[in-house]
Amino acid sequence: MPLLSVNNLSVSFDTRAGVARAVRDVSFQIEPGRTLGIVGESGSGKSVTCYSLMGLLPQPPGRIEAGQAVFDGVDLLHISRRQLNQIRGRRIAMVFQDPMTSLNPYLRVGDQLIEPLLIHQKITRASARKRALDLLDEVGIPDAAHRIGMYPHEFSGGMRQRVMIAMALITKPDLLIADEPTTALDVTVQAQILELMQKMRAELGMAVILISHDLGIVSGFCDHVIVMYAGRVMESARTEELFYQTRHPYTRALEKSIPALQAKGRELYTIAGGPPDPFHPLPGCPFAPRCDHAVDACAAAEAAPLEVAPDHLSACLRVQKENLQI
Amino acid sequence: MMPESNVQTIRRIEAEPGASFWRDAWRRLRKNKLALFGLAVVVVLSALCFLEPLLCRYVIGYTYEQQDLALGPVPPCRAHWLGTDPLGRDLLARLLYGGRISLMVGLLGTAVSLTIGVIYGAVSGFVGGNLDALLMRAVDILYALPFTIFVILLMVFFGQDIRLLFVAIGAIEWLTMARIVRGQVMSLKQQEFIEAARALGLRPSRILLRHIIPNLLGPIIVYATLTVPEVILLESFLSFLGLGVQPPQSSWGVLIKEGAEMMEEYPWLLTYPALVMALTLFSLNFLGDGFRDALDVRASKD
Amino acid sequence: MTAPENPAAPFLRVENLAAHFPVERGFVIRRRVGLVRAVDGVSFDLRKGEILGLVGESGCGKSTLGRALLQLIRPTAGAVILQGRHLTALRGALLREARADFQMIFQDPYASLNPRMTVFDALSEAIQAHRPVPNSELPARVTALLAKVGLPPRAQRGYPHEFSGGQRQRLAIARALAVEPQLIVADEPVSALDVSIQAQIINLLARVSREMRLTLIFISHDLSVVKYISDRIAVMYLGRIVEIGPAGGVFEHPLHPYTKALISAIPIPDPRREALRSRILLAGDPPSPLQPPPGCPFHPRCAYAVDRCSQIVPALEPQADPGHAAACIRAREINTA
Amino acid sequence: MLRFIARRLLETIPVLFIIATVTFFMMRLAPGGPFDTEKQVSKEVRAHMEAHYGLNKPLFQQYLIQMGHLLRGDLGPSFKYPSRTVNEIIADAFPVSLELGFEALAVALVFGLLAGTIASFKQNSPWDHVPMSLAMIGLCVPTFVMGPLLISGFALHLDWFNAAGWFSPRDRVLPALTLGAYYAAYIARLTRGGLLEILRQDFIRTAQAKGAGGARVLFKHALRGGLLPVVSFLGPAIAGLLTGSFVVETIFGIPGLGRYFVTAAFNRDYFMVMGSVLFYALFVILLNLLADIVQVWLNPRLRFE
Repeated sequence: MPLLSVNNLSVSFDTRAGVARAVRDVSFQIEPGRTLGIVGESGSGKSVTCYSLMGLLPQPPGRIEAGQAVFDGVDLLHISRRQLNQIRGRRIAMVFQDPMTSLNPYLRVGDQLIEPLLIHQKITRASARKRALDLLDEVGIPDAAHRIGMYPHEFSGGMRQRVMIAMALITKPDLLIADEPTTALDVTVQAQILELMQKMRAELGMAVILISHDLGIVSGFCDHVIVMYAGRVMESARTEELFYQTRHPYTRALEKSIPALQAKGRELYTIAGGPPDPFHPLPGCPFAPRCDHAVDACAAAEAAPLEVAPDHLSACLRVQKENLQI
Repeated sequence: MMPESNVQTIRRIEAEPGASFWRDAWRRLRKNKLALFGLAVVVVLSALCFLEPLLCRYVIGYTYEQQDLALGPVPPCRAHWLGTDPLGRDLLARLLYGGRISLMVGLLGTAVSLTIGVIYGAVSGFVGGNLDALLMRAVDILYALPFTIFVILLMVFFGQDIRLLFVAIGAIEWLTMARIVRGQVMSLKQQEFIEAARALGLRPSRILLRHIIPNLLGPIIVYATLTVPEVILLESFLSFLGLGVQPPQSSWGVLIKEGAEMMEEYPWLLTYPALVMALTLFSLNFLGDGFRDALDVRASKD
Repeated sequence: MTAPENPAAPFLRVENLAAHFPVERGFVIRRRVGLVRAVDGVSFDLRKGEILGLVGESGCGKSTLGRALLQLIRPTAGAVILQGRHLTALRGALLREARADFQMIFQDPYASLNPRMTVFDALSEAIQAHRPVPNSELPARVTALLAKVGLPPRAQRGYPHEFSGGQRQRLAIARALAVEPQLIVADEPVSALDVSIQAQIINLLARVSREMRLTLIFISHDLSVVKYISDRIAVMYLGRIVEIGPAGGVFEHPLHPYTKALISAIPIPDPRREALRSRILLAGDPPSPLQPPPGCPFHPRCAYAVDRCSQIVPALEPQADPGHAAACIRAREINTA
Repeated sequence: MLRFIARRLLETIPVLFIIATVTFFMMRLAPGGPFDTEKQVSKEVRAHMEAHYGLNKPLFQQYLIQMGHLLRGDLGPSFKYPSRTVNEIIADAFPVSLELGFEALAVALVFGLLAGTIASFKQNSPWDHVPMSLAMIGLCVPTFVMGPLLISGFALHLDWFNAAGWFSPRDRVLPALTLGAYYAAYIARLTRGGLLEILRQDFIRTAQAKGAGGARVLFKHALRGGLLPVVSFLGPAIAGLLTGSFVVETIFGIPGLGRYFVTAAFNRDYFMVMGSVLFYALFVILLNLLADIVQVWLNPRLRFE
């Protein structure tokens, strides 16, 4: 039984320029203790999806149009704020992209760290503090007893992200959602943080949803990967299968355009054009205008993601109908 | 709270193709009903007040100083729409005339503070370094001065000259303007497009004129709009103390002061001037807030 | 305007360049509480048409170096000599004139264009800055520039906010090209862009620098981006160059322990290789440039550090392969083992 | 922190010195003198009075003498009330202004903070629009309109309060409301703006993700940063409130400092004017310092300056 099952989620933003359909008909599941990667470029709807689950979507302008997100028997999208507050921070925790702005600059690190415990458990401050110290030690913050009384601005970016992770894990949640947790960090620090997340995941046995724009990061971290584009799921498969038996032209194009993999001297592979306008979506596959394999049918009707191999979904019409090899 | 990328996409797309910054701002302002209401009131009232000599002559039939001691104070009636004061002067004519003075004081006082503040702030921010530290410290110290007291002293000791009033008001209000402009210049200076202009080898004067000042206009307009009501209020305060405009000239402050003294016997003498002035201040404030939103100026007034 | 080309002298020579910033506190009586050595003794040469990738993590001084090269920040010490001309000695109008030869492309495509100027105005300004043309020629020149960076002629009527990040970066490139420079410093020009757009911009930069024989210094925090476009790569750490060499050499056979760590930290989109490779995990964060550690600035995080490393500041010394230098006293030892 | 306070206190000395100097010369160089307004005083009497107060000495000498007195904390005699010194007048009148100021401050804080907080939490709803429109009215209706209106309504028509006077506790209500209304309006706007700014920060989202409820988000996470603009406004505002409002004291006939000051200015009561100016300036400076200290206490990022 999946820990979290998201079904047909659609989210729109009502703006002055019109309605932007940020997430369209997105479904996925995650089993307890597993890792799921959601990959996509900016504007692909990957973050909006997770914010909707956590009830963190500003509404308005955001609006959840349809869908369910069943977590352990309750639909996160249709419960009261009070019920939601008992789940978030206790059973589902979140780590955000920018550690520089995600910690409250006015409060001591220690007070922020133990807050989830104070909210969700009957616990004295002293024992909460002790838990916090242990955890800080575990996430690799030296001299924790001293640092716990400091303010966020006295920490470096990497250290702050360690604090964020400790804060998310202090209640031993069942699910951790990490929204681009390393994007704002340097490569060497990114490696440390990813390593730390791996370690903590193994120790606590929680499930993780890792949102990233970087295929490289999810390839080393996740069991299963979902590729999103223009608010829709393009492809979804186990990690190895996604990389070695790619069944969607967009995934392939994304892989090919990563500079790290390309040989020097030749022109870099590029995907022509830019992402579609979310206010005026064209009919058909959103990737069709940029796709090397597109045919007339692609621009005519949009294909829903279908299983093209066991546990492998692709939203490409030609893969579904003609078993196109990419 | 929206993910950054979405905000950017939406911002980008919200702008109509080919729309300049100002047209875009105007479009946003047009959607703000309160601001539009404010704009309309300000325009209509200013027009009425500045056309006061003509209106008095052809429509109202009385001038602001024309007395009719035999008539005395009458409540609003057909001949005198807003009534008259104990000297038999038509309140509407006086209100329009007073409005002309009040608005003029507001505009000129703001202009004075704008001139000093923008130059001071721009120099401080643009030159930076030690000069900036010195100039801003001076502003800090000036902030500690009891300015209202100084204005009162100035008016008491040097006579109630309306020109002095502009100077005094401008001298108070420029401090905040200078701080705002300096802050904007400092943040603009760190923007990459200013660095790009320097890298192009453009002269500092050109950078100032073409790149910095156009980007300063938004905040300046917003703050200037919000300064006008403050100046009007200050003038009326001085008039209330008997230090502002001197009779037979009048301003809204003078009318309100007179009205307040006779509020029991002749309530209309307080009600109408107070209403008109409050409405004006109201409109200017709404307009300023509207500009702030339309021009996307984040810096708050303080 | 340009000095006669002397085949012996390099196109660009940087000698011992330093940019230090005092940290001051207090008013009236200012006292210096520290000195940030953002760039601290950097030297290298570039040939005409060469592309140098400058890599390092945030705070290593790479952007400051880029700006100091172009005199947008006046260096504290050292010299920048472009075609025999000492840029560091130029002042005022002379320096402004000299800017015709070198330009910069900035990181943030949302901040590097004046929001109040149309594309046409911005590009015209750049064209007219040094080599004025009659106004009647401007439309054609602007259209040609736009074409060069892959934008349609109608783009000239637009304002920056109407363009996407990638398109803005193209506009910034067009503005830099408008003055017909010989040297361009591009400071993280793709780090704010999506992967699929990054490749477009890198290709564009590579193409125009080849076509126009531009010398390009490409600054990035991402070694893999730099590897592709550069002839040579220089790696910076805490204000100094710790390794410099041919792009392939630096990437395939890094000599400095820091470079090794940087390369090993790049995530690879290939689950099997990713699972197999061993990461060099560095301890801690980069130290503050306000209080750099004594000796080799990298030694507190270095797996190979020995006692001597905290005493000797290593010089950038040539190593086995030609043109490949590293600033590590144990470079030979750790790379032969 | 202590050094910061010490430095700021030291800075007060030159500022007060400059204020005193400017005030002195502005009064003396202006045409007219303290005894001009009296009914035709004979020349001899006038000369006698001027000699009595030392006004016949050379100007610069007078300046030095007065500065010397000021240094000793002696503000000098009052021309208008020859039986009392300026020190005594201030000692008598200040407590009245102080009390009124505190009452008005309480009005301003209670209404302002409440309205601003509610408005920011219910942005763009009637809970936002109604209090904010009221605040705008508060800003646009000057005290000298507000005062008479309140008197007319609550004292004359309803007869709940007295129109003027300062005797019973009931006499405090209308002046405190009149004086506090403007500040309440300003504080409401500042609170709303400050909180809205903070509520869109990322760390608020973090707090929500932890499962913190609305009250916790507000009190623990948002209020501290959101109140910073209010605190910096409160410094000079409190100084203004406590040292007396000319208008309110005049309208309600309250024997506070503000009225003394205005009459002193009109009468060219040199020593009284100087005394009030310095007293007020000292207050402004000290309260600004206090506001800065509170800001540093609220905002740990400033502590390392």
